[in-house]
Amino acid sequence: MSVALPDAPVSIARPPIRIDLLRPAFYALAALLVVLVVLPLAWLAYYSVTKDGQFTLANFATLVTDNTLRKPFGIAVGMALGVGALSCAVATPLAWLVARTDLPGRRIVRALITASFVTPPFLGAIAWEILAAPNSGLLNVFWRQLTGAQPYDALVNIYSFGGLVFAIACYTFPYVFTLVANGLDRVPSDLEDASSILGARGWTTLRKVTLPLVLPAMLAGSLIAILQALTMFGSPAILALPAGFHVITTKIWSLFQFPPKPGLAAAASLPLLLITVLLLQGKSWILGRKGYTVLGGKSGEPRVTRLRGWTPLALAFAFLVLSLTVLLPYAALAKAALTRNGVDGLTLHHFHFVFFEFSATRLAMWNTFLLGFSTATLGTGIALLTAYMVSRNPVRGAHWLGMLATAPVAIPGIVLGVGLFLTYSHPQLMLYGTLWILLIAFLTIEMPAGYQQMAAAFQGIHPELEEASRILGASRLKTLRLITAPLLRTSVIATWCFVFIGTIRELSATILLTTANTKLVSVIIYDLNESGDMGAISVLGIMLLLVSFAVVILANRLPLLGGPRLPALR
Amino acid sequence: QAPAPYDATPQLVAAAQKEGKVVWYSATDVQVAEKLARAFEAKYPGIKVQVERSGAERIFQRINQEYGSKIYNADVVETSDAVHFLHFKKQGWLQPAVPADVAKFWPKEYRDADGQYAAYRAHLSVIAYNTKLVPKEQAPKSHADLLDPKWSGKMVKAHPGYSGTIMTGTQALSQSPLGWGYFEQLGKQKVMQVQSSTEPPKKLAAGERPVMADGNEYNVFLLKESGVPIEPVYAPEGTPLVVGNGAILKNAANPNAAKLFYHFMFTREAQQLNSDVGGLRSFHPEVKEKAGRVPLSQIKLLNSDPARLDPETIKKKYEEYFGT
Amino acid sequence: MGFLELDGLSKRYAGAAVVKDLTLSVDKGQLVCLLGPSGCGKTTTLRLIAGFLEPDAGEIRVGGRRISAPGATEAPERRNMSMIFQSYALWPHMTVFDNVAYGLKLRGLPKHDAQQRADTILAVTRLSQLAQRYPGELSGGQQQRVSLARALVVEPETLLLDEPLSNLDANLREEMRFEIRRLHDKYRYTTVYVTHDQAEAMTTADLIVVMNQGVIEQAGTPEEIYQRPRTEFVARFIGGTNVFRGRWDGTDGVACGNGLVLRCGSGEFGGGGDTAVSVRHHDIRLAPTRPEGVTNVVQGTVARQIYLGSHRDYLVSLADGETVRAVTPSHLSVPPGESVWLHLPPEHCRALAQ
Amino acid sequence: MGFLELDGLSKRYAGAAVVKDLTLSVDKGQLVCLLGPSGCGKTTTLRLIAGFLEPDAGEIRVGGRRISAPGATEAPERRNMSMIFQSYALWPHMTVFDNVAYGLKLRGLPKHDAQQRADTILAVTRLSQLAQRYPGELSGGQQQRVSLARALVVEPETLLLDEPLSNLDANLREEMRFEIRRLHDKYRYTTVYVTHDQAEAMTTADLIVVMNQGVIEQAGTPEEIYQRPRTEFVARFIGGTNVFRGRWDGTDGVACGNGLVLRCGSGEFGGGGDTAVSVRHHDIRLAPTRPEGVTNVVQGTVARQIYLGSHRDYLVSLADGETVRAVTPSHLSVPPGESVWLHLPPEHCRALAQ
Ligand SMILES: Nc1ncnc2c1ncn2[C@@H]1O[C@H](COP(=O)(O)OP(=O)(O)OP(=O)(O)O)[C@@H](O)[C@H]1O
Ligand SMILES: Nc1ncnc2c1ncn2[C@@H]1O[C@H](COP(=O)(O)OP(=O)(O)OP(=O)(O)O)[C@@H](O)[C@H]1O
Ligand SMILES: [Mg+2]
Ligand SMILES: [Mg+2]
Repeated sequence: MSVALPDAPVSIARPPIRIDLLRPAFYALAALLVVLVVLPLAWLAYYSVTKDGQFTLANFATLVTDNTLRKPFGIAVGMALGVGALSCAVATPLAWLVARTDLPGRRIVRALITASFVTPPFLGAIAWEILAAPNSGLLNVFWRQLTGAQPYDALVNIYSFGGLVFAIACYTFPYVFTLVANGLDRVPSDLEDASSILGARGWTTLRKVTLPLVLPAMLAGSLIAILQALTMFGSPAILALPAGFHVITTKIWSLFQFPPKPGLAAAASLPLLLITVLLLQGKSWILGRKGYTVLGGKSGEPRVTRLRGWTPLALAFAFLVLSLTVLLPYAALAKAALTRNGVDGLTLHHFHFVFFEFSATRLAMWNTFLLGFSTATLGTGIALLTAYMVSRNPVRGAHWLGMLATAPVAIPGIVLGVGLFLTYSHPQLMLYGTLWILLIAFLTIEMPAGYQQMAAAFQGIHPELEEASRILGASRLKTLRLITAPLLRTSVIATWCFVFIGTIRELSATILLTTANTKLVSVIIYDLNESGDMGAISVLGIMLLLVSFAVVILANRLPLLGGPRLPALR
Repeated sequence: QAPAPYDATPQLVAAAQKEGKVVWYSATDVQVAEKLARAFEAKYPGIKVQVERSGAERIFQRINQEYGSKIYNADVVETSDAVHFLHFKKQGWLQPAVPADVAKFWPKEYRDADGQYAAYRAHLSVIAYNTKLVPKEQAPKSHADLLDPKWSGKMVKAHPGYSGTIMTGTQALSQSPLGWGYFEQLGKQKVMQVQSSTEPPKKLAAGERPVMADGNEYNVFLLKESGVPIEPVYAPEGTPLVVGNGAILKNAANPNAAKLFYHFMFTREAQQLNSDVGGLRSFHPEVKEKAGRVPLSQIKLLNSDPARLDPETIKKKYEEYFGT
Repeated sequence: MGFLELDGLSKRYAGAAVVKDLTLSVDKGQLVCLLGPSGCGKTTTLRLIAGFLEPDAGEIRVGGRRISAPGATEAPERRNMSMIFQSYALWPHMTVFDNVAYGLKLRGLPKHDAQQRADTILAVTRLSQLAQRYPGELSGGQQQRVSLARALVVEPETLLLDEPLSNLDANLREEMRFEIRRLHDKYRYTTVYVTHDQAEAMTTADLIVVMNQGVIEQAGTPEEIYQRPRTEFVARFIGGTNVFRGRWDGTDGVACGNGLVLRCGSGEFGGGGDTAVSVRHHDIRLAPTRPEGVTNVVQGTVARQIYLGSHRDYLVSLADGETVRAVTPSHLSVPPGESVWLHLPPEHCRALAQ
Repeated sequence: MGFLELDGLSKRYAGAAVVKDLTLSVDKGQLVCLLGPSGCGKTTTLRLIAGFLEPDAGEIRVGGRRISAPGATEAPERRNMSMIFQSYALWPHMTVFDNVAYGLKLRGLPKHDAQQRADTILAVTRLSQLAQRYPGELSGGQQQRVSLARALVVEPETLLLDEPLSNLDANLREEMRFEIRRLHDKYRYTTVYVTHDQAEAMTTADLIVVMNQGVIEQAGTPEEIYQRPRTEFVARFIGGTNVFRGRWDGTDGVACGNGLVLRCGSGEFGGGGDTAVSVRHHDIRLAPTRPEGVTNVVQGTVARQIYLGSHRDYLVSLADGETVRAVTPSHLSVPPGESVWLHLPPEHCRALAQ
């Protein structure tokens, strides 16, 4: 049998090649990142070396000589590393359980972890105060009732270094979790099969093959977790001070009190930038020359490990993590939402207040989600493009974009807020008071997490899949849109959710940039916190959780973003 | 020299209505501020009050930034930190104006001699205790009582590095006969340290600590009135008074509306609202304290001089005694 | 009783049966080649044996012990097997050496021994120079050899090879084929070898299994399969053949049209009379003039002629348009368009009952 | 001047030169086969032509236009080429049909036409049944055919094939090879075809290029390469050969030890006297008794004999232990251990200057 191609009346034309948009895209992206990142950074640098318009190194001298500044640095670095290690230690096994085993209810676990992510860390810290403050903490009260221990005896004390690390890790481990779980989804089963046929037991295969292959994701996640912890203000502000120590951000914060020393604050944030660069360098040093990409298409479904007898233990572990990060804190918040301070009896007063009396709620909700959507969409696009440029290096110097995109992570939100305010409140460029400045701020703040996530995902896509498209005539950008982005589908969605959630829970920089018309939910929560309205805070927190949760689930289900029959991608 | 006092004349109202809006940077509790704004809008229809509510330090920082970059958003400003107004005045950013009520009722020490600002509100930094955890008879009665070893590990306190109220209070106490020695000894009592002056009352309400060494009086009022078992203590050594000033900004975009609103802020009606809803103290003699609150006149007050405030020394000494 | 036994094995993907009721018994130390067209289920069979897939029906036994059955499949790591994947499945984060030494480390070999053995197998597969490279830095054939080295180095009980040499050049392929057989003989593995290359199968296998659409068409020694194919499919698939259809004349002749009556030296004639006759490309003699004193001769025209170096590949059209393929030594060259005589010696004509 | 010209092309990886000073000219509409041992730089050359790699030196021209040079490499998408990757590089998130139709959509073909063309090529590659599957649900050979269909359907100006048929069985391979050639002739592509299969190269190529360690050893028509290899490497690599080393006696004889003086019908004799003689496996005649009236005869012992179906592959040891490979028709069977006579006809003995 021989089937002949029909004689085409007209032979197929060359693919229409217009101008290559890659270079323009590169320059546009570079310009955008420069605007987003370099402007506030330059402001920082400028302020750190000037005093009343004069050049000075006094700020750095103070930084080096003043022990009350040096010590918080040490503590902060220790805390951040602790958070990174704890996040990794909790997230990796959990990600594996969820992505690669038959753990019952693993989809729910995955969704709930996203929920723990929605929680603004300072809200989580407040919830943990309710739970684990040495005297009033519910857990301690419960423990005392159970054991009959003396008043003022405590089982756990959240006001301690360990407590702080724990409370922060609760809300940073989802970074590692999401990245690793997505990475695990993509490890081809062939590679694991090859190991087990040689006699490696499940555990060995996991240790020697599977986990090393998601190393880039693990490192990227830990990197974000560490840097987030390093620059986080909310949780340390609530927990560190009662514990009797400073971290660098609380110290920087006090530098803004009267008389403000923005120069010193700026100088104090620059070492954080240095730490970032070091961590990034360390990451690429660890990854080295090794490969992490396997060409897709040749192997079947990802292998699912049967837990069998281990199921109860695994369930217990998952339940423990979920309890600590989601269930208990939200139970505490729910309790606060339904009761009045110290008064017995349930009440819907707080709900009534938030939804009907508090004028700001509706506007703030609208602003928050509008900004969430636009930042997530734009931010994901920028992160995707940046990660593409960096990993495929089509234009010389593209790797600088990666540095740029990661740099904002090192700037504490409050400092960044000041920088952005100065940049965008010139009479010529008056964005202050509009949602635009918030959009810019969010894009800047969320860029590192989004970029790291996309970059880790790119490590898993073999360039030949792109080349196959280009040789057929698709330009790089078209290939990115038609081949790479769909291949990265889960990561793209995850990044979108990352940015969305990050935007919704961001506080420290935004608080400087919001005005009455551009209020956001997180800012309202903060304001309510100042006036001590725990009930209203809890109501808002729970509402935030529910809505974001719905959005995240929707994003993962949208048929547009991947039909039901799409095979497991790798 | 202070300008002549002014009233809410029909001309002023008309001019203000023409501007249609006033922007108020306020550090008052958001619920109180919003209520005040609504009351003004009800009284003078056609003028919208835009409440820009933030912490005192934020507002200070924001005005500095805005004026630094020649943005004149704010019309009226009000914070709880008296020092800020010395700074504003020095910068020449304030518009002198003396509402009739201020001229008539305000004591001299609570208004600027040049009429650039006046004490819009005040609150105290008090000792308090949880009545459920501490019987009345065992409760501390004075600052000296707090040094009793039995309160070791049972007290909560806010931080002068973060709270203007506590900064002022610390200054007042350290300049009083108690002096720095008091703080030195208090530092050995294993005090739980929190940031804002609003927090210690909350810790008391939650039962985390039975006694607070300092913190906002108005939070204590509000909690108490919502049913929380909490009681303020007015120490015989004196209670620090924290004054919150208000002022019109020179470059206000809505000068007439600003003037009208500024006038309204000091009326009996506004001041009464501050007291009822916000638990704040007022210098208006016609304001009636809610039942159960000890009137200002019966409290020994410790005043502090903002001009002599030296935050650096205070923070340094504080860190020395309390570790943070 | 064989060492490795597949018994009534079936596997379906999304409803479609891919392996159907497969029964096969392999003795210890035998090397079996699985041959069959693309997509016939070879890889699936191998993956069933390895334990990556669970059969939907039937079972697999090794040394009498049941290792796979629906719902009761032993994990791959407990089977003491080793496998080469069609996709290589090299670990991209390990160097060539680490990839190869992995299995040895798992077996707890002392470091020194492991090093030595890995070095040896790397030398055999001509990879010594590349030991410190990562798989991403190798050519396709080099990757395939790493995969081969990794599977061979551990001396498993059962060795499963899925097209292990498809990306190697002829010389290397022959060399590697030889090594596989040598190691197989030396350590007495039981080997299941999937290949597309008939020469590879013919030269290496003790037993050839021809599969088609998930079932075994025929299993036998290379000579059996080549000389006594049981079906047209096998005849066509192995070695290339011409099949003439005709009617059996009751003796040893089959009338095939074109005036050609083929006397057949072997095979079975169809009971109903319809019979096919298979004559291999290599067994047809070609001559410019009619050969004398022989039967089974027919005239045709050269339609195409391809030079293969050692041979020429002819396509000859007969009078009724049917075409015959013949491969002859290359010194005989008849240009296309010219007339030739085909001689199909009866001893090479095999009757196939339809 | 050729259509596709490689001019002094060099490429290094991490310091090591992988392609060295490659110069080659291919005419429009020619089909060139790149042949060479694993790791010799074939894929690298192809990737240079496609524009995925930038040369370190030299340049590539198409139709006289420079498309690759250090620092000035045109993007692959502007070259109107099409390529099959050794690793297939199918897009796992698209169905077979979508994979194939992708290139057509890029070219803005109307939906209906695109559908029709894709369907046709899927039929040609025997994939029609599988059009709605995802690559992960296909066998290795099926995946390779999708890759083939995807590259062929767009009718490029230049077609680059990297071992397009390595995972197909013999019949399918032949069929596909035929289709590739047919489409090539029909649309007059210029094709560069990398393969390990000599038969594939011999039957398909207009020009064969034999590479070794990054350099071209010889380029020529199939007949040239097979019959007149210029170096021992080429002789050994293409078609399999025995090389005897000896001294030229000044006429047409080379004394090779074992009392064997080989009269050579072609080739060049070494100036210094040292000469190698190449005799292909297929050209050696084997006989149980000494053949009469011929020269170039030597006696040996059968060391190994392998049945290949149509042929037998003999390894014969000579008196001094040297071994000779010979492939003979399969009807002649001499068991190992027995003595045989080898006849190496002078017309098949080719002298190679060292
Ligand atoms: N990224 C790399 N780094 C270092 N060396 C490389 C890299 N990629 C390829 N090589 C080396 O370059 C040489 C040529 O590789 P290439 O892929 O061109 O070989 P090939 O001729 O296609 O071989 P095969 O037939 O095995 O596919 C090989 O020796 C390979 O090891
Ligand atoms: N996940 C899957 N879902 C559906 N069908 C599948 C799946 N995997 C394989 N198949 C089908 O099963 C059949 C057998 O596949 P298998 O890989 O065993 O073939 P094979 O004999 O190894 O072929 P090749 O020689 O091409 O590698 C093929 O037709 C293939 O399309
Ligand atoms: Mg297969
Ligand atoms: Mg190659």
